[in-house]
Amino acid sequence: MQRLKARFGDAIREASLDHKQAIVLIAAERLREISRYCRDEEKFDMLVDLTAVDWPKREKRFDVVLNLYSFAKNERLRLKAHAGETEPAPSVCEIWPAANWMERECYDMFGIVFEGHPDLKRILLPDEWQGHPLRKDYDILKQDTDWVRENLGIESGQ
Amino acid sequence: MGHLIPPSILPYVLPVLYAVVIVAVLPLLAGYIVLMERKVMADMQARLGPMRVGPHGLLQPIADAVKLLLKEDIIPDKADKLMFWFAPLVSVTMALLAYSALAIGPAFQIADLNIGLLFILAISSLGIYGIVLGGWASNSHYSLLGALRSAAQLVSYETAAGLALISVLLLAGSLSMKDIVQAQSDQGVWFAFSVPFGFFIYLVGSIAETNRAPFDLPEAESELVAGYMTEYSGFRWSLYFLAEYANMIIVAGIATTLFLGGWLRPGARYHEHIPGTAIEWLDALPALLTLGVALYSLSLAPKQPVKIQKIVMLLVAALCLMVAGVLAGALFAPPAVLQGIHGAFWFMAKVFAYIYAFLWIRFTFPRYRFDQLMRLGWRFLIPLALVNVIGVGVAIVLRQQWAWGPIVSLIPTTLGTLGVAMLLAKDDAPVAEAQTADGE
Amino acid sequence: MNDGRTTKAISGMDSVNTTVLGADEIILNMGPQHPSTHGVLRVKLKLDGERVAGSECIIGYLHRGVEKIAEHRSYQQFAPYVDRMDYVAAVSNGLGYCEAVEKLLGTEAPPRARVVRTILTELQRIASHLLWLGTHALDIGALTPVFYCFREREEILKIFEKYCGARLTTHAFRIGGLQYETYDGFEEDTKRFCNDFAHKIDEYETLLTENRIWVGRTKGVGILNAADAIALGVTGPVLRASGVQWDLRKAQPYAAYEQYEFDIPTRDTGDTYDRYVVRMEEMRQSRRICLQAVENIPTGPIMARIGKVLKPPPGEVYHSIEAPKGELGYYIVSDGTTQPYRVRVRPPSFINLQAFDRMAKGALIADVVAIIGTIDIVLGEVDR
Amino acid sequence: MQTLNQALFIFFAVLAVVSAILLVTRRNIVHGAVFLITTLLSTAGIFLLLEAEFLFIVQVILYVGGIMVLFVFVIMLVNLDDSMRQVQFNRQWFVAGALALVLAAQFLFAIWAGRGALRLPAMAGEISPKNTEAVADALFSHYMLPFEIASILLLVAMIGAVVMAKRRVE
Repeated sequence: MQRLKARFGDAIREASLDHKQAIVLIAAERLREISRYCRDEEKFDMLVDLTAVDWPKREKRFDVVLNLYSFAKNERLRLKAHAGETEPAPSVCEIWPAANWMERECYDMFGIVFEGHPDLKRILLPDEWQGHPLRKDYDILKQDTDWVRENLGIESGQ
Repeated sequence: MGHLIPPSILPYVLPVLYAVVIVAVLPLLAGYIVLMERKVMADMQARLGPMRVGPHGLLQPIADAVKLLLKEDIIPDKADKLMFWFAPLVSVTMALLAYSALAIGPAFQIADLNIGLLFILAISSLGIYGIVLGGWASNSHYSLLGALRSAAQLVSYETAAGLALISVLLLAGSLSMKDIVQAQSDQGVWFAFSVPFGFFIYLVGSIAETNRAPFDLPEAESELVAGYMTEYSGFRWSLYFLAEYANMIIVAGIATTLFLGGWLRPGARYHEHIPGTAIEWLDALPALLTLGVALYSLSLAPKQPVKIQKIVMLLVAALCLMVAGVLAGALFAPPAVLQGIHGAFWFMAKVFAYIYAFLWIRFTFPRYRFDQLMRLGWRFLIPLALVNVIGVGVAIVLRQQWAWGPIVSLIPTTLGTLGVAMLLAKDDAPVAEAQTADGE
Repeated sequence: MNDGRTTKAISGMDSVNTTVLGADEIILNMGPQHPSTHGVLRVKLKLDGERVAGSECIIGYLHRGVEKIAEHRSYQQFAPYVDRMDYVAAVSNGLGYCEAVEKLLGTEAPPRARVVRTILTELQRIASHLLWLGTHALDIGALTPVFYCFREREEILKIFEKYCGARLTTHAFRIGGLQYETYDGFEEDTKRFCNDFAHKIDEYETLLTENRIWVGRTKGVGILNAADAIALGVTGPVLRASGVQWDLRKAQPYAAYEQYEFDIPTRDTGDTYDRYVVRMEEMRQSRRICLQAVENIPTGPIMARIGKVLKPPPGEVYHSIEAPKGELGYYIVSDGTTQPYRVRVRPPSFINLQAFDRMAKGALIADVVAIIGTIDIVLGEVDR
Repeated sequence: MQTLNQALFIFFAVLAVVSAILLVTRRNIVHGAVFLITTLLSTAGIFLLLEAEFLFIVQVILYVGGIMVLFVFVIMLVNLDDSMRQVQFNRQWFVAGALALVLAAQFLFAIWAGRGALRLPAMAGEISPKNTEAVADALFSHYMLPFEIASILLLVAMIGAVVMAKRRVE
């Protein structure tokens, strides 16, 4: 982590250890550059997981979380970047092709637009579905009632 | 009886009678082969198979037949009505027609054509139309693909099977089924042993020809759902089903006549007599076998859970006893009658053994991919069959020119064919060889 | 319930154009109700004659929104949901989740609980591989192996049933350890199973490994080299078959794996045949682990001392285990309340399925079925 | 025996003519193909009546089993939907009719001229010896040369097919 701080200085907002796991908060704009650095120099050659966490109270509400793993050093690293509701987050598809479906899922569930993604469309829900379920303000009982009525012909899914 | 029927159609009475018997017995036989298949499959897979309908599922075929008759017979709307109705008919008629030349027993043959074998080959090659037209008529993409694939498969494997038969004809010298069996009894050896490669190629070719086991790609469930039969249902589907099983029995019949000595008793030369009587041990075998089956079913009867099943089991036991009685009675009848009845028994026994081999292969081997199937057919089987024909030809020349013994002349040629087979196998399946080379 | 997807499927279905085998491609729809797509996966294949020109997997038919539900359940209440994701390997799902929460709480399960957990997880791995082998062979046309595999799988499920009452979605573990003490015949049953399982595997091997047609159908089909595998994030037997010697049970041991020695089978060409061999070898290794573990199950408590109500300190943790399909990870964020703030599950089948498009390119239709089988996906986990 | 043979002969003849007519008039090409097959089969039937069973077999295997399968294959592979919709009978209908009449006139004249020889020959004693041997002997003795030429021709055709197929694959 020290090497990362030395290399990128201001872009690294904070670096902490939680439950003995390295977490590095970085600026969203430099995400692509830092991930390329991690993959090439730091040998984190596998993107294990890419997901998002919704903190509605913060102005940049979404945390885009990347879990990396390095075969050589048998170590894990977690990159976190803040992303707002409207402005798109940079996509890491060219660095790790694994991110393709994971980013599509984040878009489907949270509505985070990943610019630079080859074909960003919903992966789990039907394409015409309105709303992003995993957002905190999306009530658990809520459903895209008009889509349900139009396609399934029943009043409501519940 | 002669005077009852006007002389002009007397020669036609017996064949017509036989034909009626065969057409009546065939659906039943096909049904029971299905039952046999399911029971054998179950046995190989550590389970029981159909047990519920009748004792040990013996009435299952009848239940299947009734079900098929009652099932709704759907015709897809844009389908070509005429062809849709016509295609399964073609399949079934061709399958049944081929029985006319089959010699079940020395006496039991509808028409002893002097080109019997060729006739059966011609008729069964017409069966392709049933499949191709069926695929086209049901107007669905899947069935058309299935139909084209099965047509290509049939055409290519028929050549291989045909060449294998030719190699046997060289030895038999005649096309009529009866003469072929006669030749085998004269030479005292079944052609399966004198032309092993012919038998192997024919076995593989016949499996492919009836779309079974490793070659059942046209109706490979996983890709094309059910091939050309997808759109058929109810009785129309059962026609295809009947045609397939009839084809299987014909192919088994041809193999038995040509390779396994038709109705000849195994060990035809072995004339050991039961002390004090004129009956040979082997002649008594059929009677003893059926007697054993009868006793076994008798012993099972009381153990059947349901009363009705007890009765059915007793019926089965009675039936077997009757057959055993007939077979035993034949022992004391003049030799012609003895050969007639026992011939039929041995023929059916060999046919069922051949079909058992079909089933066995079906449950152990996965399915070939279409291109592998074609590659095997064209690059391995047909060249091997050609070499085999040449081999047998050379053997005959050796026997006639230098008067080598029938067996001695065949051994070098068979070894030669074996060498060629190894060569062909080497380059034919580079994939598999490469694996074993670097594998464990 | 007529799921919305089917109406979309019918309306959106590209009509199979009438040029029968004409020059232009045909769009062939496989699924969602296709006999060999292991559940409700729909694959849109662009065919050029017999060859697959392009493919697109359409998933989501089994999406139940597990992660959303997690945010409205307490930690213990969410445990049964975890079994429903990869319903073929429910026990290892449970292990992953319980260990992740234990890490969050900073506690450790007692040694006896960890050993019993290891035995049950390894038995579940064998059961999952058996189900994979059966259905995979059935897709390729071998009708018999499926019944042999299910006969053995039945034995394992009996052990689960005796231990925790359920066969498939067992909910066998609790956060902090185990709920039930092992029933008294547990060691004998496992030992009996492992002993006669050895020659059962040889039985499958004789049926398939040397089988010329099986080799012909699987050799060189769906090749995935090591670089692609790592780039695509593929894990588990699929990765090991491509030549990467990596297994979480060795790299980052959890439960009680560090006490046992077993080796990690790998092959190098990364085709369907290699994945078959790797999984068969893995079954043997799991059997070895079970035998070693059953020898000395430590005595002692089976439940760590954690309160009835779990209130983990705010923070986040990512914990992953080696599930039969690959690396199954749990990223749990807690905000100090009794309910997790966010639970993200890293599903191995979902990410392995991503490699399908690359494997299927240029394959024949018959191979598509084999490739779907060899990735060993379970739709419950893919859709969550 | 006599009446049955004649009955069969008439049946086959009528079948051949009817299916030939149907063959030409069908719009649906697959129906046409099936009627062509029935025509060929009925001619094969007539061969059988003349105890030329080898010819019967060759006709069945070669024509119906081989060539017609190729026909049906090609019909399936080529997309026929649009060709079926075109109008079948266009303006040449006239010219074709005239030509047919001329041809019919010639046939009638030939039959009328040779009517003397048209008596049904008495059945040739017992059934002729094995027809196959007769054909085989003739083939390999008197007509050895044409037989060889024909086989070479076939060989060339086969090689040609293989070469064409090979080029298309690359």
